[in-house]
Amino acid sequence: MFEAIAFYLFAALTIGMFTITVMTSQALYALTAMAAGMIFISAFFFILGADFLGAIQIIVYTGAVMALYAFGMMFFDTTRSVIEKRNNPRFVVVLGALAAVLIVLIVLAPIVTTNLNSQHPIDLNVGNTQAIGMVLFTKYLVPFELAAVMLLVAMIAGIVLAGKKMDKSLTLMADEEIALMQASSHDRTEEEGEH
Amino acid sequence: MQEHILSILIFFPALAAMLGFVVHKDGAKAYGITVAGIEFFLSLWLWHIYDPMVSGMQFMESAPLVSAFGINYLVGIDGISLFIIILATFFTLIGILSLTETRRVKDMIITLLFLEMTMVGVFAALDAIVFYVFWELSLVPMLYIIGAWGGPLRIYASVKFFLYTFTGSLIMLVGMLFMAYFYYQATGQWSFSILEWYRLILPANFQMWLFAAFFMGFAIKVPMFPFHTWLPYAHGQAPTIGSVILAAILLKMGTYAFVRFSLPLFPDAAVAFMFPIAILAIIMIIYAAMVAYAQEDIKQVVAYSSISHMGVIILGTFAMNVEGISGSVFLMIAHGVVSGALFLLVGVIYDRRHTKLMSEFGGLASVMPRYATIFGIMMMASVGLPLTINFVGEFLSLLGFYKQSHSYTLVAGTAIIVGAIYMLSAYKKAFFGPVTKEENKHLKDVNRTELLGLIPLVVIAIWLGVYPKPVLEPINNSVEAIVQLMHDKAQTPEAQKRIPNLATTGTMNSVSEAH
Amino acid sequence: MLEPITVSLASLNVTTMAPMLIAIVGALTILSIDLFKDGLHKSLYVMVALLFLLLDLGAVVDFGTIFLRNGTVLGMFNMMLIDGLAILSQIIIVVASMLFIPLALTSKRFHEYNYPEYFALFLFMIAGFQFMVATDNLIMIFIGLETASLALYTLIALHNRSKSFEAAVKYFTMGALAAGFFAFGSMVLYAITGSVEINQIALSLAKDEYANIGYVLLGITFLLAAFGFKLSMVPFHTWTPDVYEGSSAALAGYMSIVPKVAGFVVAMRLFEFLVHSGVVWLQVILYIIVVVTMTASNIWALVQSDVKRMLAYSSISHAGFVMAAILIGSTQSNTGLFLYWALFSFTNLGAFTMLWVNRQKNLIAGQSSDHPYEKFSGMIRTMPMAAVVMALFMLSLAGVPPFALFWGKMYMIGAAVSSGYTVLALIMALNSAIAAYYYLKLIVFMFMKEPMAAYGENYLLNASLSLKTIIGIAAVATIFAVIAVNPLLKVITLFVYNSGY
Amino acid sequence: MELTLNHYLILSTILFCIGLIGVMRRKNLLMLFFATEILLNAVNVGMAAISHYRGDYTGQMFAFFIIAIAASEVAVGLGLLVVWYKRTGKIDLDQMTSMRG
Amino acid sequence: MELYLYTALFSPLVGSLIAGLFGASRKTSFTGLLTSGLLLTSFISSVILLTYVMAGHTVHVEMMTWIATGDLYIPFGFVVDQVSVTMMMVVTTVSTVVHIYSIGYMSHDKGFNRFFSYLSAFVFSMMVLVMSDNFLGLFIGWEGVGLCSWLLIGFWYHKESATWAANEAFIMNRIADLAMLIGIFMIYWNLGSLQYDVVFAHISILPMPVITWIGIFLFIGAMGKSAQFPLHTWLADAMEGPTPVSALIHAATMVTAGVYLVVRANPIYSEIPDVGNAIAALGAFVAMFAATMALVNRDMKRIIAYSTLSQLGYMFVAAGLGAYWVALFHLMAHAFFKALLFLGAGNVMHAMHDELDPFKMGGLKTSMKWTWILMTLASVALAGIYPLAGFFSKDLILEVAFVEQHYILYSVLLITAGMTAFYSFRLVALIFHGDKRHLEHGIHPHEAYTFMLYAMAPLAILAVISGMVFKTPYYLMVTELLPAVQYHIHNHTTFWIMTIGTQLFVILAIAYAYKKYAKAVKVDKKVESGFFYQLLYNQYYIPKIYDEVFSKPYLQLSKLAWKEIDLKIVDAIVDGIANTIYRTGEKTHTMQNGNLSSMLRWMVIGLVVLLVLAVAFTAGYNAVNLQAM
Repeated sequence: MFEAIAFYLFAALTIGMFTITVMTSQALYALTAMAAGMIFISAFFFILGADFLGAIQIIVYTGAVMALYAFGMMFFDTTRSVIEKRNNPRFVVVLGALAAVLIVLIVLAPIVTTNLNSQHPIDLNVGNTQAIGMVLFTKYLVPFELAAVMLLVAMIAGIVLAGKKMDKSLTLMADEEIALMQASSHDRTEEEGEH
Repeated sequence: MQEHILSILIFFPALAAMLGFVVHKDGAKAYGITVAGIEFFLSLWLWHIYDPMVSGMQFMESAPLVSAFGINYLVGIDGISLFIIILATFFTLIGILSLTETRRVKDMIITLLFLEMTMVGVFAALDAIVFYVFWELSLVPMLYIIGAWGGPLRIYASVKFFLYTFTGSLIMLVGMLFMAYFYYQATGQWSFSILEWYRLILPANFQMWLFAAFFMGFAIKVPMFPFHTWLPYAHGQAPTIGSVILAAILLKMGTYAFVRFSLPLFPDAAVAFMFPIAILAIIMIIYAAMVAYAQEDIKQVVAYSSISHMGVIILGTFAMNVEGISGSVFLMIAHGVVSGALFLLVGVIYDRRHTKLMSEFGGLASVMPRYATIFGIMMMASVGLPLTINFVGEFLSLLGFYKQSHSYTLVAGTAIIVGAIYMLSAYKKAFFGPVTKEENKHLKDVNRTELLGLIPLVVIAIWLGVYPKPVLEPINNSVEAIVQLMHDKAQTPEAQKRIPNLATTGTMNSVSEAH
Repeated sequence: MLEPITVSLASLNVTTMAPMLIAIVGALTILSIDLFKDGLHKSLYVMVALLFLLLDLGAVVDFGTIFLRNGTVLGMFNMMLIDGLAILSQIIIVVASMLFIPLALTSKRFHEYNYPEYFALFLFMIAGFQFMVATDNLIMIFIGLETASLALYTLIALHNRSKSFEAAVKYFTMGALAAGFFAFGSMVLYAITGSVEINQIALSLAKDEYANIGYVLLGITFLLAAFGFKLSMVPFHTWTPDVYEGSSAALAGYMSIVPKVAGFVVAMRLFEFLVHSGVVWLQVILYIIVVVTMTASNIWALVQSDVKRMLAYSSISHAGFVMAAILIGSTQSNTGLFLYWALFSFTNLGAFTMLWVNRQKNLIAGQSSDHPYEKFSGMIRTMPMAAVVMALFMLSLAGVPPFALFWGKMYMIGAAVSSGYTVLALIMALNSAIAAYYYLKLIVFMFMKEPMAAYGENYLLNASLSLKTIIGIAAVATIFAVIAVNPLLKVITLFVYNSGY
Repeated sequence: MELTLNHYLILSTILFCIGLIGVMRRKNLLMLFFATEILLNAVNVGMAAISHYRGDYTGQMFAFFIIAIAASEVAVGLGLLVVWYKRTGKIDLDQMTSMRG
Repeated sequence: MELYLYTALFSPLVGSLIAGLFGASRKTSFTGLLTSGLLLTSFISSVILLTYVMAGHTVHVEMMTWIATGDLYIPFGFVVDQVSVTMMMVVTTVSTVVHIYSIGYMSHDKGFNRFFSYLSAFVFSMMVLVMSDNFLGLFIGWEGVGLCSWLLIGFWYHKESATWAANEAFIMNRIADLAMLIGIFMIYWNLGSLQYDVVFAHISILPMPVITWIGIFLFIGAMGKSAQFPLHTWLADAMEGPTPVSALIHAATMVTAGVYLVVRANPIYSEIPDVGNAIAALGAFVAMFAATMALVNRDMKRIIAYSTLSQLGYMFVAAGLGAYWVALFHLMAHAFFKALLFLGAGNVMHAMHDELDPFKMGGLKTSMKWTWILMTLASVALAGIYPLAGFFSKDLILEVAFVEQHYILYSVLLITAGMTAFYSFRLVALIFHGDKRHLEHGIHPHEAYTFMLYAMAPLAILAVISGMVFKTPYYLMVTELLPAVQYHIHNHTTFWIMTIGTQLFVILAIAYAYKKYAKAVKVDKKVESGFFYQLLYNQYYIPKIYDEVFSKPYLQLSKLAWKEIDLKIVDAIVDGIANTIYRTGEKTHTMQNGNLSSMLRWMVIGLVVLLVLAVAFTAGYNAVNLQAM
């Protein structure tokens, strides 16, 4: 019963928050609402006994992701309300609602299955985090490593893209200009060395 | 060398073309003549060593290509393909000899040599895929020739030519793959060898579909009504050499393919489709002749006349008897010679006046008597006068089809009337009457270079009209084999009735039957 | 309490990861080199990348021999799945990458090649794709896909001009949406089967006799949308032309080949068992998608004014064509898929490289994109060899025999015919005819029009020896494909058949 | 009323569709990225729920990796936005139509 | 004898080729002499062959294979038998004369060499036609003479009317040739051979309808060449050619090829008397029909042409009634006097500077005495006055009709004989008698070269004697091959009444003609504007009808076929398909508007569409499953 109440409560909250995120014209509202929504979602994880996931959710999303977005918002100067030109706003909502209705139509049906033995059964005797660790470092070791690579890629990408070297585009410069530019920068570094 | 003569014939021009990139453009024409000459003599040598008494394939060569899928490089010739190959090499030579083009001659020569490879390849191929390869590849040089050296609408014409034929042949490709699949189902082996396919007896309903698929490819190439509209554009826009080779050789691919594929592979379907196709052929004959009559451009007249003549060839092919098929094969060669010559002739005045409109001419007979004479001879050959090359073919084709249907032949026979109408009226417009245009008064008669190309054609047109035996005999032997094969494979009673059995009757003689 | 898990190293088959690890190590090596000394010439990185890719290829080929001896190898808790498909696709991925990476050695300088990170990301991307194909775990596929995609977005953006940013952003955003689709689809399948491994899912579904058909279709729908995006199926294709146009020709060519082959392998794993299990819906939908993709993109390609965009649409069409293999689902068709893609790689490599060597830095007046048709006008006069080679690639793409793609097309249509998809075979054939028009259009411009003086000096400026070598390789491969077809067919059939496809 | 898996799935669906609406609706790229986050979060709820009701850790694993992916996407996406913004001074996607047709 | 055969056959060809080599160069009388000499050689060889044949032999050679495929075997085979040798004699005689005559006639023409080349080529074709031993060989000659006829009618190609007439002749002949080809096809597929001997030996075993059709088709072929109604219009127009051509081709030889065919194929026609009767009826009709047109015509050559047509009608009557030898006999006699008539007309034309209207001539007998004599002689022969050739051959046909009890035919032919006499002498009277009307036009006529007159002399002699002298030996010879039927009216009284009556009738007609035209020419306006006069003068409006009914609609239809059907339907459909595809692309590629938002929407739309389909399918699937339960 408690679960049900909690479910409905948080469901309403997340839906509300995310709706605000999607519908508001204030970027700041949107960001805040999303952060709140993320936290509410972690509540589901706790309800469902996925403690580790809940923790991760709060740390990663509200910690890292939101910080990034907040930084982005400041950088892009979108704290004021954004004027978005829209065509057919109703169409979008109808399409989304239609998708929802269609999926719900299917999802309403109970899942009939005879295949109940799971690959990694949840053992209630073991703490969630520990159990996750067991699975993560055996079966999902490779994805884990790959995820590390992915994060490395993302890091490199972020650094490279936001780096200063992107300010001047060699692609658009004629070869002579590039040569000139490089010569001058070379001079400058040498000067710096002298100092 | 004798064992590999066909491969040499096919790939020698291509190799020479590649080497031709090195040749300086001043020497390009001479180089082209040399290569085409060697190729022509090789093909003549092929004729020399060909045994006309053997009805089957000769000089067969085989090499695995994609053996996993049953594709082999398989070439060989019989009496049917031999002469078309010689015709192809001959016309390449003639074409290069009488080349008057001055723009980018080297490109032209190289293109022509590649084209020669594909032409020889098509007629020598005995593997469906190899056939298809050459068949499609032949479009490319032709596309370039029309598109780069053609008239004002050249791009439209060349692209239309390419796309139209390409579309048809893709449908044909599907048919070929189907055929191979049936073969696979029947034998557990993939094979694209035509000779292997010959052994396969398909149920009649499959034959229908496959026949239709192949028909699309062939009919567009021929071109049969109503798929013919690319041809006038292609001819109208192409430079002289392009038209010559297109008319003389490329169109023959379609009719040749009917004889090589459609008839022996699908005898029942061929018989079932005989009359619809005959109707199309008759429409081609009469309708194209009428359209030719209405033309203002002399080249278009010749172009439409090609369609009309191809109608007769188709009719002969679908006569399903030795007379008709031999006749149609012979007519392929005949039409090649004659229409090739006519296009060369049109090129002669085009070079002088840069127009092909008949209204621009008139009275040329007095200004250019030799030209008029040669044109006249070729026109009469085209009209099918006895003792010219066309007559033998036309006569045999119509004779053959008469066995199948009296009334159809009667209608189709109007070919000789309507043919005369458009040809004579065109000749009259261009050559007869007073010289009205000032520019025409001092036109030069055919010069030596042009004669070099034209005289051999005149000689052939008459020689083979008077004495067709050296060509007709090998054709006959091979055609007899095909007809017998068709008879043996025929399943429907209709087909058995329509396709004569050569093995029992030996010499047909209804006189003795009647006794 | 959990018992400690003891795993013997031998049973892990760590070597199954060797190819990917080589690529990752290569990337790290490049980063390290940069750490020690920056400002080194790009050729160094190209060669280092090439070396590692060579090792990578060696490892893959080695697995190939192992596969032929012992069959499918599983490793790392069954996370890695090295079957025939994985090996074949990895070979294509690595070989294509090896051929594309030297395209960095242009004579002009472009922004991205100034970054050692570019080459590192390139190798990471390859590793990502390799992981993606060498597993049947949806999680793994997802991460591999994302690794590769994120790297790819960056590579596009690194070209550093507004069009490439635009392309990257578009690609990224749509990719994010597709990632959502993938996740949701996986979730639905997981909900009904309790597994995220494709063969488990298949078993489970079969066991339940597809009782939850609604869920199954829901899951497939989302996955179809996700892979429709990756494989640029209509209507999920909209990114393709823009991204191709925005990125450098070299990268565009790469994108037309490698990500798609990875996508195809996953799609084969995901959808073929469903097709075979008689999910009629999927058959119908795939049929429609294949036909619409082929036809619509062909039709759109007709009206393009930029060659690169045209090639983008054409590659959509080719992808649609190949997608038919998954619909047909026979060994022959799957073999055809790999054959087609292997041949397509070389031809497309050639075509895009030809664009790449003609790349000018700044557009002239009246030019709105990098490679308008007019640019190639009269090329036969100014650069005959280049024109002939380009024409060769166009003809091959159009499926004119005996050039490379013809054999692929023929085999694919043959596969359709053999499985009774006659109408499909006809549609495939007719589409080739439509496609021929736009390939011809370029040939028409090159061979039948007068050169345009304005473009005169911009031809081939970007060419370098290595680029010409690549073009040479592509041209030779395209012309003499016929020799390679038989051995390719034999090997591919062996691999595909022994993987149970 | 007992909570079932279906409840969670429906919730997940609704959240996902909100995300879809956002993706379709947003013209500001930054805010569009918010919507993509919603998509992935919606799936995560479902994953965790299935994991719970199935008694299987795989779902949690999946959700875990999805979070990782989401994080990476943010990094790359923001990187792209930064260069785009630096070049044009805008992050409105209606301005981003130089390629079409 | 083979040597003579080949000499007779090929010497014209050799002459033609040699003359042809000089075709484009300036006049050299050498070509004329050479070809004439070679023709003389041919003539002599024919004479030798004639004696050989008269001795009861025939020559049959097979030179070489021509077409052989399947069961078809057609050689170049030549046969010299009683029929062909007769034809050979006619052909070589007339052509030799015409050749020699032409040396003078064409002496001022630019195309002198070309003319002789064509003329000899014609003779060669004609020889092939008559000497061939099979139907296809005959067809070679058949078309060959058609070609030469085309060349010679259109000899003055700068004249529009000449080229038009040439084309008309060729095309009309082609129509008939088609029928002939069909006939040949029928023979081949029914009998397996085209050799005369084989065909004729086995023809009787065929079913009646088949023989009938063969006969009909072959005869249609003959109708074209012999210009029988309704394919007759070309002959009158063919007079555009040089006059020697008219003499040789359009009077003596080529146009009689049709008769020759029927005679040659007599075993076929003997089997089908009904067809024979039809032929005879048509022949009689044409005889009268042509004669009526000749009555009023104002063109000298056309009058003679119609007379030729009329006489061909006579021949067909004979042939149709089975009197093959009579037909052949008339053919021979007619060749001589009609050629003579034409050559005389040629002299007149030369003298009158190519004026053809006899009403503008008159009184020429003073200045052209010999021509006058020769033409009068020919006209007398044509009219059938005893003892000239015409009497023996033409009256014989009348007798045939009478004996065979075809009285209608007989009376038609009889009336026609009167008309023939009338128009022949109308012509003679107008040209040679009366006032010298030509002086008004400033023309001073002169006699032709003497050697031309000498050249005509043999014809004149033959026109006089051939009937009387040749009849019996000819009969004896030719009936070896042809049915030997003697057409004698057994009742002597009837015979004499008929003979004398006919003679009187003819003489009356001649007298009337002289009376009406020999002195002064009165033009009776009223008669001339009358319906019948106009009808006849306009050749029964047939050329006009043909023009309106066939030529013009054909051209219009052709233009329609090209401009409306070919370009606007057939081609437009093809282009339409291509354009539709292209335009679809143009219309729909705006879907790719470059806006990320709509790209995303497209993705979602795709998803939703798939979802709809999925839900629908699920619902359907469940419904089906429920029912199954």
